Amino acid sequence: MEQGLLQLWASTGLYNFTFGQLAMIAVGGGLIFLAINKGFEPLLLIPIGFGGILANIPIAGIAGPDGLLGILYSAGIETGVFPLLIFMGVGAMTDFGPLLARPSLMILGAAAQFGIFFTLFGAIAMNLVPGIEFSMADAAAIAIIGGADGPTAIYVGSRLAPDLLGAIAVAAYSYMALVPIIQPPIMKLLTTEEERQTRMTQLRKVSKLEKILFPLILLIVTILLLPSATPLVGMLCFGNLLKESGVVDRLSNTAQNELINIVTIFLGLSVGSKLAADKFLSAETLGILLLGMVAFSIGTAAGLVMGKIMYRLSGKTINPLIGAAGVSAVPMAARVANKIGLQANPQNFLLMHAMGPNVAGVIGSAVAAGVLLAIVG
Amino acid sequence: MEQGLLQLWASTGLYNFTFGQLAMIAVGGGLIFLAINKGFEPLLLIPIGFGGILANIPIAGIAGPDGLLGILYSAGIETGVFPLLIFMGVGAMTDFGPLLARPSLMILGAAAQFGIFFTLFGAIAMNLVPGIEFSMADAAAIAIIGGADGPTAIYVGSRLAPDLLGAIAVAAYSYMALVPIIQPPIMKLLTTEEERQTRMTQLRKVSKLEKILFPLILLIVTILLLPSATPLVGMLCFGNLLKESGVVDRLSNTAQNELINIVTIFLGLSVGSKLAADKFLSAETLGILLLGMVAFSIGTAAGLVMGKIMYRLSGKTINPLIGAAGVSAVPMAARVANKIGLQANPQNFLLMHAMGPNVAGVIGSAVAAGVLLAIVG
Amino acid sequence: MEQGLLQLWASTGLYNFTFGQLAMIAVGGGLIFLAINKGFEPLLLIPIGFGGILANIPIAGIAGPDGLLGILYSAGIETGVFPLLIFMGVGAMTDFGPLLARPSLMILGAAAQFGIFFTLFGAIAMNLVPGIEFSMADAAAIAIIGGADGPTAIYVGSRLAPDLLGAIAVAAYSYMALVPIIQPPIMKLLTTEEERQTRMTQLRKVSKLEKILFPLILLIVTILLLPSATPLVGMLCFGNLLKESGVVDRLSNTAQNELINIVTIFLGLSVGSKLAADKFLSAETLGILLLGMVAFSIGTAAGLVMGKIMYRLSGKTINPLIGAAGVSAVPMAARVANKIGLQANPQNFLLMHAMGPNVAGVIGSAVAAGVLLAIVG
Amino acid sequence: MYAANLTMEIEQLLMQSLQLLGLGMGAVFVILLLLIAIISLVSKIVPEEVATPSAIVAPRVDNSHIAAISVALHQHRKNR
Amino acid sequence: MYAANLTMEIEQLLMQSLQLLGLGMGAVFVILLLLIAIISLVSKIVPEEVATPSAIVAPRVDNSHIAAISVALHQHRKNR
Amino acid sequence: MYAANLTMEIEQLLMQSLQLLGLGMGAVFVILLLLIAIISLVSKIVPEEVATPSAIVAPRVDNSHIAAISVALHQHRKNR
Ligand code: NA
Ligand code: NA
Ligand code: NA
Repeated sequence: MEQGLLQLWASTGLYNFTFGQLAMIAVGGGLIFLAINKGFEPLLLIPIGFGGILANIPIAGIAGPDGLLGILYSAGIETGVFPLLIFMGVGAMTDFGPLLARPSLMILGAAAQFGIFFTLFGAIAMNLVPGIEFSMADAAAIAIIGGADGPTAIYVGSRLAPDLLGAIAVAAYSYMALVPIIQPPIMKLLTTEEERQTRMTQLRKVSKLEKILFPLILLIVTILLLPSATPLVGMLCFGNLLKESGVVDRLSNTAQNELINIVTIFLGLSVGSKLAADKFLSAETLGILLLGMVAFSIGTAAGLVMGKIMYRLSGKTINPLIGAAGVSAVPMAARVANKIGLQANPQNFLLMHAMGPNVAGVIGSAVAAGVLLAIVG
Repeated sequence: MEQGLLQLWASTGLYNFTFGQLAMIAVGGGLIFLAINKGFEPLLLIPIGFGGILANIPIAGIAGPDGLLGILYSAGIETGVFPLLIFMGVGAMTDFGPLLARPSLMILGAAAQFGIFFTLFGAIAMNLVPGIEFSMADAAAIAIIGGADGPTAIYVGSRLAPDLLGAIAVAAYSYMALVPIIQPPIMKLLTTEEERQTRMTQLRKVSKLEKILFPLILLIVTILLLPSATPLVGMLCFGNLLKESGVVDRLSNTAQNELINIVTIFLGLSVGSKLAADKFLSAETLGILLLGMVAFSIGTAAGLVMGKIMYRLSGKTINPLIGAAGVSAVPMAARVANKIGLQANPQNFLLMHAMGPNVAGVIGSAVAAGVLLAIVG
Repeated sequence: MEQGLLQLWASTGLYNFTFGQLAMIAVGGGLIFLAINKGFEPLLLIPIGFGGILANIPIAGIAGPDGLLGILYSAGIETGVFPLLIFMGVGAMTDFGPLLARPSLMILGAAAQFGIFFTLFGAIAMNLVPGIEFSMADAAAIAIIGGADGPTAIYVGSRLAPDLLGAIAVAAYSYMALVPIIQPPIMKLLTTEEERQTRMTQLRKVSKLEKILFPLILLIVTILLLPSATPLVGMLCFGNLLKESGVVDRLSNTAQNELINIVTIFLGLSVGSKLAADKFLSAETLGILLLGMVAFSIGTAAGLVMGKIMYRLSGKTINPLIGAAGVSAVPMAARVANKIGLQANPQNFLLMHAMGPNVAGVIGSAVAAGVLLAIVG
Repeated sequence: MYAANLTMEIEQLLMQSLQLLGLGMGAVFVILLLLIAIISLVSKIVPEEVATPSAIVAPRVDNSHIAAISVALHQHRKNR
Repeated sequence: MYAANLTMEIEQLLMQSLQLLGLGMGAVFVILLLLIAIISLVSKIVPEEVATPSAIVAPRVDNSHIAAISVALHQHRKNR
Repeated sequence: MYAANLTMEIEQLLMQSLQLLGLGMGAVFVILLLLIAIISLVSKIVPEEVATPSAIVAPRVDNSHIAAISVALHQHRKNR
């Protein structure tokens, strides 16, 4: 009996906890708190936070190779299957209509990717700080946070720097949630009141055929120029074709509902399994959080600057605020542009105009991911 | 041609059947009959029964390593993934409100677990019967039938005694279906008419915040005291948090509908694959069926005795019948308590009062499973 | 910089394309065009076509062992899991009522399988053409196209001739889509105006119990006589039992909706991964397309001839047109029979009468698949 | 291999496939005919459209156990 | 092994299972009692049925980001 | 490794990342500009909002084959 009690005591959490595990469980709880109480991307941060808690339970080994999270991780993240299926669902949910109605605005979604590559530079520079050591692959994985697109960040992170994946995913989703706080000051700093008041003409109606052709065109261009981006872009296009073809609604509905929900649960838990104390509690994580913030800010600024250029070139018919939506963070960034526009002019509805650069930003960061994977990977 | 005919004949079932396989196909058919005709837990017993039939088809090898059932088994049961996902869905379906409204009744869900540990003792004692040989791990896996909770039984069974899994799962679900027959006589035997007539005061309203906090509290307590129970308890809590957080309804809905349905189909078929003749048709199976019945009866009795103690201590304000619901078998056992209560007093609605001990029983048996896994596993 | 540019250029599609890959991407696009524009079995041909495009992208390796399509293929097609789950969903969707109302018409579903075995003969004979080399296994896999049932063709193809799977699946689904074009001339050629005008008496009502018993009877007969067909037939029966039992509607609904949709997406993409240029662009593919056409035509003719025999034997109460529905291609072939019947006599509604032979054709081709797997496999 | 040999091999395969044709169509007909016989028999035994037991049991049982639920939840779920 | 040995072994196992009975029921009671204590405490701290923050935040957030969407799509989806 | 070496290595990495910045932004702009060009071209070729063929074909085809179905079943399914 005494022996049994000792065995049981030796198998308690109280007996086995390390400080790091306790801290990480607190971090997991914090993410859940932010998700529920502050509305921070709850679809991802609740599973990630909970996965982080489960991963740091002593003895249970839930994130180990035979534990549920470990199994999900190796089946879905290591292989890239989960983020690609999410991307398919995103494609099935996305209406590229606004982008097609005024394709020139895609340039804003290109400019905002500057945040990614500037951050790459910054991450390498951070090696000068003692205690931080980022390889080129690490830096590329961190930089992709600036793409402001969750599945892209997880896909690239899992390929280039699996050890940093937890921090990268947490940073990516946290900053996406923080877009309404991060972007407005930059937007107000870089634009004038007059610019922000600019009203835009209504978008033309896009025909069904154009919408069907778009995913195929996007795929072909990517195949020709950057095949390394085709896993991501391809699944986005596939999902979008399911939606726009109009003949396979049952597949499209499943892709954008049950399937993406199931994969979101699994992906979140798996990513959470990378919130293990020994990997997360380090100077690198602080660096990643800092760089992620820089990435978002620079991306926003680059989009705005390009917006200002287009404002001039277009004879003041393009509101530069929609440039900030080019970072992705769909549809949050587009909503922020809309909100700031309304503040300047209560008749100024930018939402649909901002959706074009917004979804172009998704394509832009998938392309940027392709470049990083092709050269660094 | 003749050779071909011979080859074809040599590949018929008629040519290849063994008696055991025929018997097991009859058993599978019997389970399906009970499920359809008698309403015995059809969600599990139809897939299990059908899986049992498929597993005993000669030549086809459907339960073999390259067959569908074998593949599902090794992917989902051997790894523990299926029962854990079911537990997540159960969490997303469970309303812990009644338990939170009157937490003291959880003690009834604790008492009823006595059925598990008494049966463990009984299973070891059964080794005295010639022809039966249960190791400690076997005994623990059998005992968990007394938890009256399907996924817990399958999870523990698959970890401790995979060879007995078929019999254990069949026993667990059959007795859960038989709760309306097994429990009433024990309830009437152990309680007086006066006790059964006891009406209970209405439950207080539980706030949203308490419901959100509960899964986190439950998880933390389990982590601190019994990490080996955290895979089960953790997934239950995760599912429940998805539901109660209120911000991820699409995930919660998927977890409690499509995902649990898909996993239920796969889990049932996989468990059925363990109804292979050579494992199932043995003295051990009879022993398991007998022990399962004992487990349910003892658990019910222990819950009732604790109910009677609380009846006294509470000044006759707690109806001891709800103690029987402590075995789990959600929500069947709570309904039985309600029905027997109504027989004693037509104004006596015990359903909601019994739901507290009922879901506490799920937690109790997950905890018991953790102890067994920690010490025997 | 120059080096980087070269590296990037060397990683473009433009630099790496082979002619075969370009051709196969065009083929994939062609399938998608037919699916969207002509309504050719879009649920399968859009995923297959898109998978074919993805599989032929240079460098990306999406169909390779570490790419998404390669992973899906080895997880679901190599193992047979995907087609078997589709068959379960088909079972859950199928109403065998019309077949049960007049079981004698099943004989039409048997006769139409002649298309399969005649094609087997034809495929072997095609070895006389220089440049074509079909083994017995290849021939059997090609012949099953005549079964006019997609999942059966994919299941047999993946078991017997994985290299030909792409062509076989494309042929099977294309011809199923072409049934309204292939069948009518044969139907008009082989039947007289008088025969086509034959009206049939209304079907009797089938009781619930008969519908529940049918999948079990079908399974038992298959087990006794042809166990090698039980993976396919078993899953069909399982799905149908879920539906007809009436007690597990949530499982039945999931099997025939979300689950089959998810698996259809995965199966289509995986099959598409076999549209690799080096396998598909060959004389064999042309042979397969030709043989597939022959298989459909012969199957249709055999069904019609048996229909004419039954027309005589039944005293002109059976319309021979419904014999053509025996090839499967559910429900397209039954609709075609209905349409041709209406042309001959505007009061002549054959749809429900043709559904019996139609679903019998599914069983018939699953049985034929079992024979091929037992003897050739 | 010589052309003569090749043709011989193909002839063998052709013979084999002729066999398969016989065996296969035989198996298909035997199985479907047997099914016809059994179904016809069953349809005579089964009482016509009496409400079968399952129909009565169903509404009470389905959904019942798979998890811990209280009624309130079901309403919540419908609202999704 | 002799019957005597066998019985001895079983006796040992029986002792062990008796231990497990004590440990197991102990663990179950300790954990559930601790839960009761904490829940009771929490229920006293938590203000009664004030609309919790999550309830307010929810409708704004759910579904919001998981992908690129424009409003039109949602209507389309409802029609399935 | 000496600090001097370390710094040299970092300098190399910085050069490399500067290259990547150029290449990456170049690739992003080239691809998106090409897309703009093609889309603009296509939008001029495609006739405006004529009912596209797919829209006509769709209702007839969707759902049609994936399995053996008779019409009755569809109604049943709707009732879930
Ligand atoms: Na982006
Ligand atoms: Na229990
Ligand atoms: Na067929």
